Amino acid sequence: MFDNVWLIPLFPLIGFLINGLFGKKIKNEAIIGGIGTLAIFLSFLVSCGILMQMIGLPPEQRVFEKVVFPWIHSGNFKADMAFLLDPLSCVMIMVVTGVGSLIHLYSIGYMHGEEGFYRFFAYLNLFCMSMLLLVLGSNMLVMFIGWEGVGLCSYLLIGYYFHKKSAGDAAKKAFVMNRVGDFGFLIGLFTLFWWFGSNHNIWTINFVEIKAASHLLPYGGVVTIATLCFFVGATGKSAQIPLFTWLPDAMEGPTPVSALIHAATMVTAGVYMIGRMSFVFIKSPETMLVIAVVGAATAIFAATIGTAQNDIKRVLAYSTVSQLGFMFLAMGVGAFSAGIFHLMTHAFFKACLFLGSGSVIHAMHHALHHGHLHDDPQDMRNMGGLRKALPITFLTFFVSTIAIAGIPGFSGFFSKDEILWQAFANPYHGSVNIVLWGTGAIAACFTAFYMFRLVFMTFFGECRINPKVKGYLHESPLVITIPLMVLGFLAVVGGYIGMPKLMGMLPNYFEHWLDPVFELANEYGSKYAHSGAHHSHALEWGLMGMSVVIAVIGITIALTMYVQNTKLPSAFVSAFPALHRAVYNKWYIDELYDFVFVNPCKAFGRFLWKGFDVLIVDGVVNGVANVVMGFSGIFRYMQSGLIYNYAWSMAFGVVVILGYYVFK
Amino acid sequence: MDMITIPAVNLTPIMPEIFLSVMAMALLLINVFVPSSKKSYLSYISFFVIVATGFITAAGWGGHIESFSGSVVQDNFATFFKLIFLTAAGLATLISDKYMEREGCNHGELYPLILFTVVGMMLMASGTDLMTIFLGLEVMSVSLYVLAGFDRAKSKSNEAGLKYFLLGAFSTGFLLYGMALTYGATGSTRISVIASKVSMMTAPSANTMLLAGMLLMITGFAFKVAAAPFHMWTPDVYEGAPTPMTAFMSAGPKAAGFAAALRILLVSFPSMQADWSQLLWILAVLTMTVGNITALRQDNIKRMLAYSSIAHAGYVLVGFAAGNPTGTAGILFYMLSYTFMNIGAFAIIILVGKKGESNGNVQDFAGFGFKHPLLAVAMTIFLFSLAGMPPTAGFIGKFYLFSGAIEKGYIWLAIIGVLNSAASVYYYLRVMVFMYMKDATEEFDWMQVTAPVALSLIISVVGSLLPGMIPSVILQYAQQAVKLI
Amino acid sequence: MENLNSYLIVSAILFSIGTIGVLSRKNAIVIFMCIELMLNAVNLTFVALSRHLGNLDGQVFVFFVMTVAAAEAAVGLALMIAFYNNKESIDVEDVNLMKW
Amino acid sequence: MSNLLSLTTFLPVLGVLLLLFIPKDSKAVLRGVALAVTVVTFLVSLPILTGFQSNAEFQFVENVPWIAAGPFVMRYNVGVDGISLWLVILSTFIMPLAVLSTWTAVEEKVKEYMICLLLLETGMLGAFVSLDLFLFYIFWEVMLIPMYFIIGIWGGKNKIYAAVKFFIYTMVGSLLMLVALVFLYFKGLAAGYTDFGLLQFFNLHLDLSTQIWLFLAFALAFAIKVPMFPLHTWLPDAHTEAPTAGSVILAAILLKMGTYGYVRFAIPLFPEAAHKFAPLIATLAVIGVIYASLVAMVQEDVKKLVAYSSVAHLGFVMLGVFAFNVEGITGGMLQMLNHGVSTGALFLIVGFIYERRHTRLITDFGGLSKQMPIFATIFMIVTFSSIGLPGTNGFVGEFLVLIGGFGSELRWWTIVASSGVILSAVYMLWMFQRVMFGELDNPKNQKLLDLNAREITIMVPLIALIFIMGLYPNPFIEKMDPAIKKLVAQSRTTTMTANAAVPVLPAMSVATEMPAGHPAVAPAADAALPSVPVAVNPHEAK
Repeated sequence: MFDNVWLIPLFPLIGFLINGLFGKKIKNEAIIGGIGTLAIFLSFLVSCGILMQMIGLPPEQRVFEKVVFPWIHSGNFKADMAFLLDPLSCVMIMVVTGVGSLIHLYSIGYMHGEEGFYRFFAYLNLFCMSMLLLVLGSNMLVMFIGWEGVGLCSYLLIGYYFHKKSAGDAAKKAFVMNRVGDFGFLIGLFTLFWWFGSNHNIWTINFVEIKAASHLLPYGGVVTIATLCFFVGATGKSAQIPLFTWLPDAMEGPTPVSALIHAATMVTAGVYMIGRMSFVFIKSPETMLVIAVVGAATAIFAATIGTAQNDIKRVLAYSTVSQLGFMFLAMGVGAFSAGIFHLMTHAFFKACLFLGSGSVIHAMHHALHHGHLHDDPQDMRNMGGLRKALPITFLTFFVSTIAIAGIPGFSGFFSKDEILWQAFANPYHGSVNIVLWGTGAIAACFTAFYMFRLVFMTFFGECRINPKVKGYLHESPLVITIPLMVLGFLAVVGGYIGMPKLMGMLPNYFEHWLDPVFELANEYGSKYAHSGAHHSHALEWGLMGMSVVIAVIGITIALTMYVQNTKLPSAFVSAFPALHRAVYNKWYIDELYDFVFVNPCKAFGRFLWKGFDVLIVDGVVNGVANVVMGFSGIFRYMQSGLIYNYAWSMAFGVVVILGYYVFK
Repeated sequence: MDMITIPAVNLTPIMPEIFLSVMAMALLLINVFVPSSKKSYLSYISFFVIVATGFITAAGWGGHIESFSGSVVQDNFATFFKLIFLTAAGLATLISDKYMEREGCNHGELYPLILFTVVGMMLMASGTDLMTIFLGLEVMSVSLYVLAGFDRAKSKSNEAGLKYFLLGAFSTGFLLYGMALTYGATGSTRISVIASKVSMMTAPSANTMLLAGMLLMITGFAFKVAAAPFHMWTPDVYEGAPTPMTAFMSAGPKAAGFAAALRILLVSFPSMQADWSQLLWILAVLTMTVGNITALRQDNIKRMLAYSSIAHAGYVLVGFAAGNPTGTAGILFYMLSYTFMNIGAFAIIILVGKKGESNGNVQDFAGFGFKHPLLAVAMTIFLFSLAGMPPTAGFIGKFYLFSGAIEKGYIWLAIIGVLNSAASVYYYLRVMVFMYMKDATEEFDWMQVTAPVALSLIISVVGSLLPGMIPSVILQYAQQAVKLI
Repeated sequence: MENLNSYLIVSAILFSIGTIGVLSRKNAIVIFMCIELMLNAVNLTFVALSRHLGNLDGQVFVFFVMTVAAAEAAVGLALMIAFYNNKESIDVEDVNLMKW
Repeated sequence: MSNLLSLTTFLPVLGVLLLLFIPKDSKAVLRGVALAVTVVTFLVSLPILTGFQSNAEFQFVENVPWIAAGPFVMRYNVGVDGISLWLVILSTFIMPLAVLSTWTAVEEKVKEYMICLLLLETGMLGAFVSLDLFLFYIFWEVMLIPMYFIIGIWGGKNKIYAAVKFFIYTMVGSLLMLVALVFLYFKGLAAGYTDFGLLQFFNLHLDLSTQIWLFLAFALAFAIKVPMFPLHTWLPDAHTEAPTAGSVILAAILLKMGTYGYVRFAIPLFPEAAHKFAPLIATLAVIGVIYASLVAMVQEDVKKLVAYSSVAHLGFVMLGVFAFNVEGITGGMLQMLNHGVSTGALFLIVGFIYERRHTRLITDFGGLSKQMPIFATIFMIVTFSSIGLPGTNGFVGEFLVLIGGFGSELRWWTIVASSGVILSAVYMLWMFQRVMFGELDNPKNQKLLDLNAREITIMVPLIALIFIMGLYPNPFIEKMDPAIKKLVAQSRTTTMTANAAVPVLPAMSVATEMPAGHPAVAPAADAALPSVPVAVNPHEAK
């Protein structure tokens, strides 16, 4: 089975080629959607087979590399098109193909009747292929193909409604910001490559080989530089501070795209990458701290913005940014498996949430369409009380909301709580830990608040949709609801494979599963971890309880504000207008970036062009020509046409020549 | 009274001169009997005379015969130059008659005068005595004064003749004074004797009389080859003279001037090379720069080519300043190819021009390229050759000239030379811009391409292209020619 | 030697006078006469040198120069006449059609 | 066949002779013949590729006497190695596409146009295969003439200015190179060499100051051609005014002359000087990358934008070449090919819409995706190739350039240049968005037709190459690898101190040891925690 790993990205590629090249001719949506879904589902089956086989192997043998063909060999540099299978990539391919299959299925219903239906599925398959390359790549460069490939697909899918200017802008913004990250990734890659090469004559970018040689890496120093560069890459891809602003804008894409790319898979690539190179990252305490701080900051920062958004998808987008912050926090505190665990549970519940919101939008859109109204189908202020019209959607949505809010028994609780605990108890960051934990906890509170705010505004209360079309609201078709149900189910139970040891009901399968991957990192980490940082179980229980309390507080506030006393929000707004405006406008980060980077860049470009290139550089060139031409004019008028002037010139010449030579 | 014994004179070295002179005089006589509408026949005859002279001249290749007590020599150097003069004269003859007919001054005297000019030039090339050289120079000049003012009904032509005459005579004064001083310093006018005298001097440069003599001679020749600052007559005379004569003047006499100067300086004053090289270095730079830069702003294409011809004299001076076999062989090669390309270009100008020398501006070439593609291609080749673009003869010529300078160590001279050459591209391109890139403003009402003109164009095209692609043969001849002096 | 120098100096002065005449006079014929003066100055030099050096080359040269000067005069005057026909002037200020 | 190279080089000239006999009004025949000639040339050039052995030697060498006069001996000496091989193939490959692109774009003076194109092809091929310095120079100059006419006759509004500027600008540089070339020859002559044969000059040991002067002269000529900042201003003009085929050839092949010149001549002939000037050239290259990207960003004319992007791309090439290691030079070479394919394709694309709309202003477009889906797809692929998306050709070259540059002395330059990766995405995507995305609100655009079969035929080979070179570049690299290794060896002469060894990344070896005395980390004696500002560990505190 392992040998067939190349099939996993191949199926979506085939799907992409078929739909991309012939989709326009096929026209039949069922066939197109079928091909697309089948392609990724086949990959899922192969992935399952691989998972089974890997489970059957003893942990230390769970590494397999498959070279498909040589790619770039030049000088010392060597990169093959090769895939790496280990427990980590297994988790990732399961998530990608599993969630991917469901979302493909969902899309058949959701995208029904859209112009360019084939295009959508082609892109979606292409995305899956790239994502699978990313997670399967056995060296940094194959990973980088996937890395940029998902960026490309994200670009294509965000810009799917290309006739909308906002979609085009968002697509471009996403790609460019990702590129900023890629820049970091490349520099990191170069640094590692040349460090190993020039210091130890190990010329490699292969993960397995780097891992084998990682004991040569120093703590800090060059590793800090390299890992910080890689981390810049991760912030771009995973929408962390400071490169997060593209993700909310990316909601311009169709909702399944948001679910697949901007919630479940692509945006987690940064987390995955850190996990993949945990043995390098852990060698730089500075970088670990930076990651943790950035993660925590992003978590709370995005959460605050999420509280004031009215667009259902934007709330989810900020929620995603915030949750990604949690994952980075986990990575930064050395809780790699917890981070990956949260990545997985987040994939379940956030995909479910997005798809649920899609279902809502779908229903709203249909209803509004029937009434020929131009209200925004995504604005929660137009919704309310939808739980009756959309029972399945509501149920799955609600379950996922509970999961993300961190209510015990649901998947999100296990993963998030683990992260918070590690943030508190990790042996790396000393006194910063308390800050990290506090920030995380407050962010969790905000999470619970805005998620329940979302649920309340959408599904509870009075129906604020134009009464004319109220009757047209109805539940989405099965093809949409089935994925919702599956994901909702996973959002509930997905957490049990990684239950904390503390609870003791089940072994933490997930952590054990990933042990071979992160073992080395933990070993390196222990070199500089503070000894004696043992915490009692009581403390752990206490903190766990505290996080539950925090979640409940958030929910309660939401309940108060949006169900019981619906006047409160507007009262709050009028009480703190500036604060609300700032939060509502995302703390003016976009404006800040425009002001600091985009506009100066354009202005500078314009100056360089008109003021420098044309005026000075070209001016010098033309100036030389003009000076010569000017001389031409002067010389020309010396030619007066008068004989005695000519004779003078000759006589002058003779006198000067004679004078110079005879009297020199 | 004692009998004056006339020494046995070997006439072989001046066979071409004799033949030409005789034929020229015969032509003068024939002219009397040719009705004015049939003057073309004279041009045909003179062309054949020139071709025949060419054969006579070429037959002397390889030999080295001195005659007239060593005041005339037949050597490869002279032969090579004589062939250049004959080429120039031949091509000029071919393009003359239709033009003269158009301008209404097809007087039969033109052709004998051309032939006499050639005789003068030949004497300059083969003269080994200052006297012979002076005589040749004057024969050439006097004929040229007439040729320049040949269209005597036209003021411009008159002016050209008068200017050329007054300034030419003026420069002759300097040349002569130079010769006189040289004679005074060395006691002889024979080049070989001067050479041996000079070589015996310990510090020839310190001999003021000799030095001044040499410098004055250089200025005299500088006038003939139109080197700055003795160039100022050139544009005016070239513009005013009948176009075929301009073509002829720009090639032949210039070559003759170089021939004489080369022989005198290389044979007589090798030990003073440091001095004359330095002077020529400066003259070359001045000449190239003034010629090229002034040409940039010319609209009258004849005048433009006049400035261009000044610039070309500058390029040749680069090779001259180097004074080594590479450079001097380059001069020979260059003068030959320059003859082809320049006369070719003037032939096209004649074709485009209208009666009374109108239509002679660059702008009048607008649309020429696609109206008369073949002629335009020919013109393009001439212009690229003048600009020194490979694979034309002009490139190889310039290559050898500049290489000579580089070999000699005059890197800066070569650099100034190539920069000049880059600047010159502008005005050659300008003609092509009008030919190909602008649409015709009016119909071309122009001279028919007669057989002689066509022949001259074909010869010129071949002469501008072939030596550029397979230059070895001519270059080897040129090498042999300069080896002997 | 003393002797020769005075001849040479005289001829140089004559040459200079001729040159200055060419430069300063405006009448074409006068200019031409000045040129003739220059040529004659050269002739004087030749003769003096020939005498001093004791060979005849210089004197022979003088004959040539005189001949040539005559030829030049013929051609030159003819050109001036032609010019005069058109312009009714032989002032070199009027020789100004072609310039720049 | 021993004279394969000559055949390839001069086949287009034979084609010109053929064209001369075709009346100028039978345009279809003229086009057909021109296309046939270029296709045949391409086919003839393929055996060069297949017969090429992967070693560092020059192959298919022809060496016959040509000129011998005075001190000079010039020979007709041609051959290819791994470096020129691909450029030859690229040239023969691009030409049929260029001819095809003129099918309907050029309606006037077709005959002359085709003649110019074919002459140009001979010039370019000749320059790539020449192993004789003089021969190279001849071809190098000859190229100018047809290009001058192509721009000047069939160009846009400001064609004359552009054509003359192109010609004279290039001429200035190349004439100075000529002086250097002759000077070099005399140096060789003194060392006992007998002709202009390039290879022997590689062994000529010149003193540093001579090398510097000669290098500067060569470098100037090539830098103008590349073009490098600040000698680039002829390029936007030439590109904007040139007709499509002209732009394509200019971008795809002619500009490579400059970079090729560095690789083939300037560096191996004057290695020490090249090393000495590497920082300067790298600086200019990096400025070129950033500067051209910024300027490209604000262009209003699509073609001008692509022209500036060329400057940026070639900046990468130069950076790679001056890294003096195998990775960098390989990257530079690949980037040359990539640029030929991608930018050539971009100019074709611009040509397609220009032909339809007779405007190139970005503001005149918008929303074309809707009307022209095939065009949109192709445009997008090419755009991403130009950006250097992994999987497309652009990436491989750019990546190798950067990794090579990073490993050389030019590390900081490389880091700065890497940011060009971001900028290229900005300007290309912004342009793409404004042209292809958005509402299709200009009524003139609503009637646009999608690409026709001919246009698709032109683009398909390019698109295929984009992916082939992106996904499986190894065959390309393998052929050039030995030659590049040799070049690297040549560029490291024994007297050289500058590049004695690959610079070592600072290991910061102290970091493995403990900065002792820090209160927070004192308990963990063997751990490294150099700079985390930790005051008191809360766990210990409690």
